[in-house]
Amino acid sequence: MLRNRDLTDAPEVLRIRDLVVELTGNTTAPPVLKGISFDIRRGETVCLVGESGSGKSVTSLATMGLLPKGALSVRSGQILLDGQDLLACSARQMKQKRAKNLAMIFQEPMTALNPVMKVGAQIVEVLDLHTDLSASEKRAKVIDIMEQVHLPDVARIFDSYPHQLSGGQRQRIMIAMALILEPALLIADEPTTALDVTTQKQILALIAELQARHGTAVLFITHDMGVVAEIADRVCVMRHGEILETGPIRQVLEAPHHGYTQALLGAVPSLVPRAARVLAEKPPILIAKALGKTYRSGSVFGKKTEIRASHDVNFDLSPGRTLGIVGESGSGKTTVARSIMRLIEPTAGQILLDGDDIAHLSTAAMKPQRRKLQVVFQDPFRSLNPRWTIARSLTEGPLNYGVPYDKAIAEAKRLLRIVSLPEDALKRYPHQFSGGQRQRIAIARAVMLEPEVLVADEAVSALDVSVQAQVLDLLAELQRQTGIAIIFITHDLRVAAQICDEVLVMKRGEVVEQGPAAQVLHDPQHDYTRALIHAAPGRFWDFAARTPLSA
Amino acid sequence: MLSYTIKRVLSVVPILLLVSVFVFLLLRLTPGDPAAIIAGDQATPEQLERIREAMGLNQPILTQYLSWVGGIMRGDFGTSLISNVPVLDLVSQRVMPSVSLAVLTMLITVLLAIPMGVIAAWKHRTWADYLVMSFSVLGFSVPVFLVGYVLLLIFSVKLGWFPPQGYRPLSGGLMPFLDRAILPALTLASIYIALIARMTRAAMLDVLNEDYIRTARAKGVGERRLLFVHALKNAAVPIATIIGAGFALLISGVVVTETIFNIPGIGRLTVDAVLARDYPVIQALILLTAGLYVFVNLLIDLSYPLFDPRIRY
Amino acid sequence: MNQSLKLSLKRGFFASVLAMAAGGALAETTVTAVMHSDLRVLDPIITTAHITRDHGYMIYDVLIAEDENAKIKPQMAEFTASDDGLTYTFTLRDGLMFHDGTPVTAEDVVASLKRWGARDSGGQMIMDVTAGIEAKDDKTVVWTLCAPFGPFLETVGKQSAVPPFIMPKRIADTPADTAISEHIGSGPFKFVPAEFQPGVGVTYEKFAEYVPRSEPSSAYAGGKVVNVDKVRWVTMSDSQTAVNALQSGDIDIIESMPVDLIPLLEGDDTVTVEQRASTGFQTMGRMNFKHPPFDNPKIRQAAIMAMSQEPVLAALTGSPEYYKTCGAIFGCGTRLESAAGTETLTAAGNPEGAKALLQEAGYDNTPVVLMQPTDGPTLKAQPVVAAQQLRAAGFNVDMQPMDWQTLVTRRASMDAPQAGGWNIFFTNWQISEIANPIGNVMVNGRGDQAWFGWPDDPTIEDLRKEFIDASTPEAQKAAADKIQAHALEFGTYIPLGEYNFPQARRVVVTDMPPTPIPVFWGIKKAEE
Amino acid sequence: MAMEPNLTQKPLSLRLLSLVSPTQTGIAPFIAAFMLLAVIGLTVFSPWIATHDPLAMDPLMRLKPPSDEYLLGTDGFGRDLFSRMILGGRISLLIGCAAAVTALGLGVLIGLVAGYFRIADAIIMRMMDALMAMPSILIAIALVALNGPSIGSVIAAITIPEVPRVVRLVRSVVLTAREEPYVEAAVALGSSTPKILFQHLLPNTMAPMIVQGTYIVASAILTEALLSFLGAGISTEIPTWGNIMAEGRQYFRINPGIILWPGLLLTICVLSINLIGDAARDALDPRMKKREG
Repeated sequence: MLRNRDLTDAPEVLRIRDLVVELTGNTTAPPVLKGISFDIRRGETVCLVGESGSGKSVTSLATMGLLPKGALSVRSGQILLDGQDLLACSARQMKQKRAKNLAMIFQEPMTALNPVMKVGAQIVEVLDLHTDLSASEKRAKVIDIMEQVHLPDVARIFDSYPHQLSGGQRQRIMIAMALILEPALLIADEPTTALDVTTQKQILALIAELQARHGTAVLFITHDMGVVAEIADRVCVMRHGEILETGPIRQVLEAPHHGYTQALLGAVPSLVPRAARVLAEKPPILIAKALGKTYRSGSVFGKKTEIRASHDVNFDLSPGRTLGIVGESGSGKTTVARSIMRLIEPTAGQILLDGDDIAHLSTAAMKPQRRKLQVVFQDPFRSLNPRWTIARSLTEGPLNYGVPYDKAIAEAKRLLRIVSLPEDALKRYPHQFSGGQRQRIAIARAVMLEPEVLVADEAVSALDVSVQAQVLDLLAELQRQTGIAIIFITHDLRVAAQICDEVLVMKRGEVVEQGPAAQVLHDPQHDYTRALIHAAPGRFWDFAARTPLSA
Repeated sequence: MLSYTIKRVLSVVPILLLVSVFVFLLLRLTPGDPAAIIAGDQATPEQLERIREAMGLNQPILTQYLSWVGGIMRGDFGTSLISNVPVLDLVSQRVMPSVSLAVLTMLITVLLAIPMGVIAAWKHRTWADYLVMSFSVLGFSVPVFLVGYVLLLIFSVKLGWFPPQGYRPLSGGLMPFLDRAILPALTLASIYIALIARMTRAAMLDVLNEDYIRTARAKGVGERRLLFVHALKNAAVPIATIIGAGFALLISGVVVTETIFNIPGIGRLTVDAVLARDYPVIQALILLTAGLYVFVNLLIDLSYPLFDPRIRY
Repeated sequence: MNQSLKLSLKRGFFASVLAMAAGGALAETTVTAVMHSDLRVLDPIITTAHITRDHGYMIYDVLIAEDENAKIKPQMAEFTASDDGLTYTFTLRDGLMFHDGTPVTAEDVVASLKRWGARDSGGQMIMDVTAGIEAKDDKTVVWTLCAPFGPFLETVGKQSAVPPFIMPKRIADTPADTAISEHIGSGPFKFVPAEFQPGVGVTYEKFAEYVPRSEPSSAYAGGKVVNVDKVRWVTMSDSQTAVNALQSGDIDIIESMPVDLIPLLEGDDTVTVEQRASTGFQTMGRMNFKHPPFDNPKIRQAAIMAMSQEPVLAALTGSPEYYKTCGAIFGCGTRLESAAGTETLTAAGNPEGAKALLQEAGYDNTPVVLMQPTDGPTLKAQPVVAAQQLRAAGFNVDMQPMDWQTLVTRRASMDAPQAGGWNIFFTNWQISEIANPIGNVMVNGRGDQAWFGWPDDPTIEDLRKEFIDASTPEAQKAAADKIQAHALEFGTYIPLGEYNFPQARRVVVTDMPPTPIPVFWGIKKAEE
Repeated sequence: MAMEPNLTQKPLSLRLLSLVSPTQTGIAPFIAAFMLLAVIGLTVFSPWIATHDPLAMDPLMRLKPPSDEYLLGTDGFGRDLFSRMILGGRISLLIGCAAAVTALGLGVLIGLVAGYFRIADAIIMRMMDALMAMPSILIAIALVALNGPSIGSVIAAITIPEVPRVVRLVRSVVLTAREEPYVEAAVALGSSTPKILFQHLLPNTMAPMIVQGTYIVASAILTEALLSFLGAGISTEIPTWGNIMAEGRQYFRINPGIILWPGLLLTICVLSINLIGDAARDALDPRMKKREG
């Protein structure tokens, strides 16, 4: 449910006024933050929400006094913590305030902990720096906070290195470290973005729990509207270094003033599966039978290890249909995609493409099959050769199959129009395009060969939500026009709900549930699927419709 | 850990075998003839042929190779063709000067280069950084022998602080050893310091950009602790690696330095042996230095878990 | 700066600490010398290398030896010759003992002489006419010849390149082309195996049981009295290092002092630079008679005409004080000296004449492969200067650089220059080695049996025979003159003059015998 | 969250352009380039600048101190040191460039093969390990002894020990690049292996190779000097900085200029090349570290 607390009586903890941050030594360029102002009260959570480049992380770093030296600096404004202007503090004073008065947790729990120090020691270090407790008192205090963040087997974890812990555990360590001195303000910069949804849910709950216990003011930075809906008391929507709209969570979600906020909310895909499409009776183009991939690593001396990346995957896919493969990291969904693409050779089962088993074809025998099977990858910045012009990238496939250059270029121009890019894009290089544009180019390249099947491996995960919507629309449009079959790999249930006809849910290499999207997402049979859906942030709210969803 | 160690140690074997083949082929293709060197100016062709026969230089290459490798298996590296002394004796006479020089150089280097690199990374883009980097680039750009001669000219010839040449074993006391070893070690260290300071700086810059450094700052950790506790240990693996890789540099530096300062080490022994075509000595020395290089790098590899708990064997 | 302060600074920064630590243990005297080259080969019979010969003089003794007037005198043995010149009897003197404690017997001598005779070129000539060498008893060796050999005593008593050193029979029984591995002699110094480090140094200890002859020392003859406890020869990678070491007192003697560096020692009164002996070295070039263009005598003649000694010597030595132009193939100042046929060599050369001669000989621009050693301080300069002179006369010179060891190998190749052979190279000889037609290997004209270059020259062989058969010094001189004249005309080789590097020593070292070969008996070293 | 584009994403030509912008690189590379050009100019135009024939000797005028006639004095053969020094730079630079080009050519070819074909990889890399383990200066001396001290054999001697370094670098670039989605996309588009190797992977190695190339030029010039110093260099007929200094070695105390002047010129030259290499590295690939690999 949306939070609905009245905190107007609580004292202000953080008060930011007219904060301007600029590129160091470059007064002509527009500032990175253009004079933002907001407050956080005791016990309150304020979400800064925005797409990449909106300046939300800069705000948090400026508050911590951790702006990268020589790159960014504060030009003007005030950051008042409990009434004291942090910008006026000396480096020494700031050092003393950090952890004690204000603390921060970061996005990447994998990299935010020092890999060569035991985690217990890393928490103890906070006490070393800011208290005069005895060694045993420190240890007791650390054990206590570790228990408060619900870490299991605290004694063991105390003496563990970060790499021995899971991502969720590491983020709990980070939270323990941040809150051990009970600071007045906690800044959380995308603390759950790198985590799986189930873990994300636990961490969000933990932050809320500790906030309630200690009355901490929380500045929460995220790009995910679902998370905002879960945790925020108030929301600040940012774009291009400005706060466009501020207000209590319900007000912003139900009645956004600003056009940008409205567009942002409109782009959030709904968790409600779209209506099932009419099943045209066509024979399946792609059939996977008992498909599996096991990695074996053996050494002469060490014991042989086997990693079963995927196991016993079965599905069939008809033209014009979309199959979603959904799962958290390590579920094996990408292994399945790569097996089908024959970027790797499966170790078990069959892949029937238009009737031919391609599971074990040689490179040469595979070549004629490849044009029927194309792929779009996750990372738009790496999926195009940066040294090649768009024209060269687009025509690479057709030229491989002997299509004359003129014809290939003509087709490229046609497709560029379809993906809404100007024709002169052909002469340009990938770096001259935004992420969304590149992803559209990658899609155009994939369909240049008029494939039967398109595999989209997390194809929209790296994109901002508004761009994500455009790309999803494009895929749908292409499918409508060409009748292409799509395999859509994603971790995002919202996206899956909007685009898939069938869904296949994977966990640790196994398929736990599969069926029509509406059925699987609406009425999951398997515990894991249920947990997954339950963990989807903001699942109680339909953002585009600006109304709660009835469960 | 143990099985990894065994595996790593065994992986050294094919490398050394290949080295032995390379060395052997390389030398057998050279035009020089040790028999001619032994026979001297007045030898006639028949005398040469007889000496060649007696030295086994007329056997097929494969036979010579196998008998050489077979000898090594038994711990016999052969006998110098020129001086008729067992190679192992020759080498053992010469190892200590080189090793003590190398160790002293390493000490000087590590004591100077790592703090230099750390400071340069910390004071990134300030005069301290530029100073360290300038020194480092300069260290790469000056021929080692030039450094040696300049040091010699200033500190020995002009100021008379140090003797100009020679070697005293460490067993004869630290001071006499240092008296003669300090100039060669500084010469040798010039390029090595440059290399390691540079690498330390680069590794530290990488580490200082890491999230956990930001975390530490967010905790209120002070700069000194940040640099030497949090950052340096994380930078240790690349630094250790470059110390190992730089060992090759040290070997070639030793050759030159020993020549300038007249130190009776294996560097000079090798150059002399090459110029005299003393096959068994060259073969043994290249094999031994290659073995040493591989061994040092093996040790460094195996030491990674000390610096980084993520690396486990 | 006053002298004592300078000295104390020279001792070095830490050295004073060393001196205190080592204080009092300096009873024994050691003379440390940097020799002209590094001692690597220890068998003085198998090699002709000078340094190995010098090593031989340290630890071995010889039967008979030359005194300072070039007269053969008894050393280990008294000798008598029969009137017909066919029988020589040697009687060992008393008190001779090898370093392993065994006495020297006639058996040892016979074995040593036979090994030498199998190896040395002069020895081989005697062996050709030898009927037998026998030990009559423990002390007596009888050497019988089947034909008289005029310079018999001179050859057995020669100092270079391979003198007949006497070693124990068990060692001397080693075949002449296998290196010996035990180094025991009966000479005034003992070899210290533990301190032999090829490329670093070698140590000799005074042999306390050595009984010197009673007469005073005279060149290689007379009493070899040792006045120091140890002699150490050390190798220095370059001469400047040696000069530095000499000035800092690390070493006592530099045997072959580069003339260029003498200015560094000026004004340092702890060190003196001097000529050790009156005779030095001859530097020379040798052409290959087997292959064009030098298979043509006219072209050889042109090459000789093209050259001038002075620039070669200047580049080699550096100062006129230490070289002299000299056209005599048997050396200037020797008994057989003659200057016939060397007018252009000792003057400025005659490039124009050489050009004309080349034209006349129909030189077709065949490249002259000139082997240039890149190491060895006394060998580097000659080929470079000679190449310039040959080019100036119109030769097409292909100078091929290589290290000395390669050169030594390659000059033994009789192949065509394009197939790994050669046309001309340069080397140096101690005057005593080339002072007569027997020792001087270049005047051997026996074709493939001759020295590298392989001249097939019956004329010179006849002249050599004439020399051997000559019974009076005058007749010998006459024969030698003819050889000189013939050699220069035939182009047997190109004498490029004589040089003599001085030695540098610290003044505390005194009483060095003034011999061309550096010997260490007689030397004294004062306490500092 | 979307990733920020970084410099490595731009094509090479555009990244090279940023080299000529002082705001990107600071002033050091410009000074370096200026010094390098000066040195190159001095050597290229040496026939016109030289005051004497650098090969003509006059043994009677040997080891003269600097004078109006002989700007830096004469060497042991009475040749003019200044004229030899500027001509020598030409040969040294030539050797450096030739060694770099050869090492890069061989290294890139071998490295591509090793990086892309797993079977070849094991064998090739073992051989490279063996080559790396052998002390390079000793291989170089032996190689020069093998072929005689000609320019060609000195270049070969310098090149061969550099090859494994290039191979390792290329291989690591290829190993990383072959995992890039655009390479996998090319596989999916049916591109042949040679096309992938030479059109997709090879260009990736260009930036590190340009950087590595400058370092090889620099180190080759130094190695040439070192070889001469150890007595395994090019003959004195062809002056190089290395053999001029090697010959000057024993006269160092008499006329330190014989070593110091060529040494200074060499140092300026190598320093400039290194600085330019550093700047190129920063511009082309900020994370590539010098001589790693």
